[in-house]
Amino acid sequence: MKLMAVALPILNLPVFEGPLDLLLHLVREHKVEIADIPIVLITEQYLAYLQSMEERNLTLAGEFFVMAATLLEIKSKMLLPAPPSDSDEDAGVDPREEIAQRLIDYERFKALVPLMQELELDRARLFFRGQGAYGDEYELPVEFGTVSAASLLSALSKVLERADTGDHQITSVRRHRLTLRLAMHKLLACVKENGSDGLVFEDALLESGQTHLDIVMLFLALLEMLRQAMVRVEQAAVFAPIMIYSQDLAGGSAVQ
Amino acid sequence: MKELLEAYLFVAGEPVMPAEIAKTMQVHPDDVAEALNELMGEYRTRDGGLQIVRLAHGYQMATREEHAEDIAKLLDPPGKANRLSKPALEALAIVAYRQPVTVAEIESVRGVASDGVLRTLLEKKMVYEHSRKAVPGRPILYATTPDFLHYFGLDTLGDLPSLDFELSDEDVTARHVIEQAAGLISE
Amino acid sequence: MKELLEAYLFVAGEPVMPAEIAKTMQVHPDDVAEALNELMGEYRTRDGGLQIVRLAHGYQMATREEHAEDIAKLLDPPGKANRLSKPALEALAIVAYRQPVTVAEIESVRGVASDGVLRTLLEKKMVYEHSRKAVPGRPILYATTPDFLHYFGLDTLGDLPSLDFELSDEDVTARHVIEQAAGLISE
Repeated sequence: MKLMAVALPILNLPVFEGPLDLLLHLVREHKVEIADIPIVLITEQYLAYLQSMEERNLTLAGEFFVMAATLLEIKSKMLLPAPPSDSDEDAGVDPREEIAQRLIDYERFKALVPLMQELELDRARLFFRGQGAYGDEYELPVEFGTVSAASLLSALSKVLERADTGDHQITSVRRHRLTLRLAMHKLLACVKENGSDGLVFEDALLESGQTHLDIVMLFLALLEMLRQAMVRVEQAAVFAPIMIYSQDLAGGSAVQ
Repeated sequence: MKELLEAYLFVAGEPVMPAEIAKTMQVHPDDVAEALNELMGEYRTRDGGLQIVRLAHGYQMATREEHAEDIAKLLDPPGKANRLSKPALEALAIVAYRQPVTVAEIESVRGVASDGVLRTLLEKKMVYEHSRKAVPGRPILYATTPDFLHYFGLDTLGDLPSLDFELSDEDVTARHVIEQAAGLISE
Repeated sequence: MKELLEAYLFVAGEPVMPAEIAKTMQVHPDDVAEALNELMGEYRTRDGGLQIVRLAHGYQMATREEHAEDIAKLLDPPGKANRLSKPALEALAIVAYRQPVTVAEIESVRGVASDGVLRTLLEKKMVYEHSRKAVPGRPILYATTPDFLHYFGLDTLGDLPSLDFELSDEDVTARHVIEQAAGLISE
């Protein structure tokens, strides 16, 4: 008999970007003003949340603990009787003030995120000239002088990446290796299937080859097949599509 | 002039700057800007498949929003464009409104380490190394690029939503608190 | 329909075939051709900076002949820094790392037609016609120029950043295969 997987109780806790995000959530939940945080309560809840995270074996970044320490410090300051004030300036300082300021500041920027997403989506609805050649995303041209050799490398790796994530991407773990022999076999089958129509060179390389390794392999296979005179390659004019024909059909097409 | 500008907008494939055109054609920049604005109005009136938009300090020809889905279908782009993540947008918003700004300053607002997202933003050319701050350690100050403006469909930084917007649905107390806080921050 | 076709003519950047559009949009090819002809007529009547021409069995949007000189001046004004579009940079990167290389080879990596950008690179003197490939059709092999090295601040091609990183998650076999391929291609 199979062991049943034990369903874990679903803890419906949102994911927090950081300590400020969590703190803001707690403050908002209590519908209190940021400037008037019930520090004892919030600190307790904050610590409880960290504990629940630990129990679920989630790695917590140090920032969460720094915030916990800060909250505890504020809490202790709030609980201690106010020291006899020597000066007027000292007297009015609320220990929560700094954290309140940070929360207000953080909230403003957090609120900008959906607005920026909206702008981002709106702009993505515009297409510019030659967009087909840009692939995924339009980018402003780069000025010579600001372009480093490293940007060439990143441009190349982006293209290779794109070739890697074609429409027919295999989602299973990629461990298959297209050997040269296999690639030749595959390519020859394609060429034969197309018969006297011929196979367009780019289609041959991109149709079946999804990873750049596959593309290189198919390209290698084509070279090898040419060398062994298994196929014939023709191009009607400069920049015209390069066609691959099976040599077996050479006689057949001449009959017509 | 207007016909030439229309032709140039078409072939340029990038935002065109009135000042640059004026220099090359030896006319006054204001005349160029005026003709461009007129052309922009004509395209709006004509209501065809194209429009002229103001982007990254320039004028650029683009398709109209309502055709986005069909154009995408016809172009069959090789994969979905990557959108920026929320943390990246958060960091970018801070750079946009506080620029030039250091990583430490971004981190102090966000409360989390931000060098990773900043690297992404640099790679995507949303920000660049503007200068160095004149403090010990001379940390790098980051600012937004023209690519940033273009990516978000903005002409200038002034087109960014006002930082006050978020109060629209808050109550007056909240506004008061934040104004108070803003006063404190700017001190 | 006409508006969408206008938008598509603009973004396509190459001759547009009615049959292909009809297939994608699931309409009759005759309807597409009719709308395109109508649009062509409208452009002729409007007498602006653009026109629609019939080219290579398709329709293409283009500037009008009379603006050719001015457009050339605006695109390449003296003293203005040259700019490279993203497609051009991609193609240049492939030439740089895989040279000498044919257009078909560039296209097979990029997955899109690349003769246009290659023409730009030739005009900007970033690449030149190196030789012809010893295969049927004898396609042109392109290589980078000394100007290319100069622009990118390189002394020799050996100074290009190493391609190694792209193989980081691949195994040694992959590296071996690519080296083999590079050897074969350069033969």
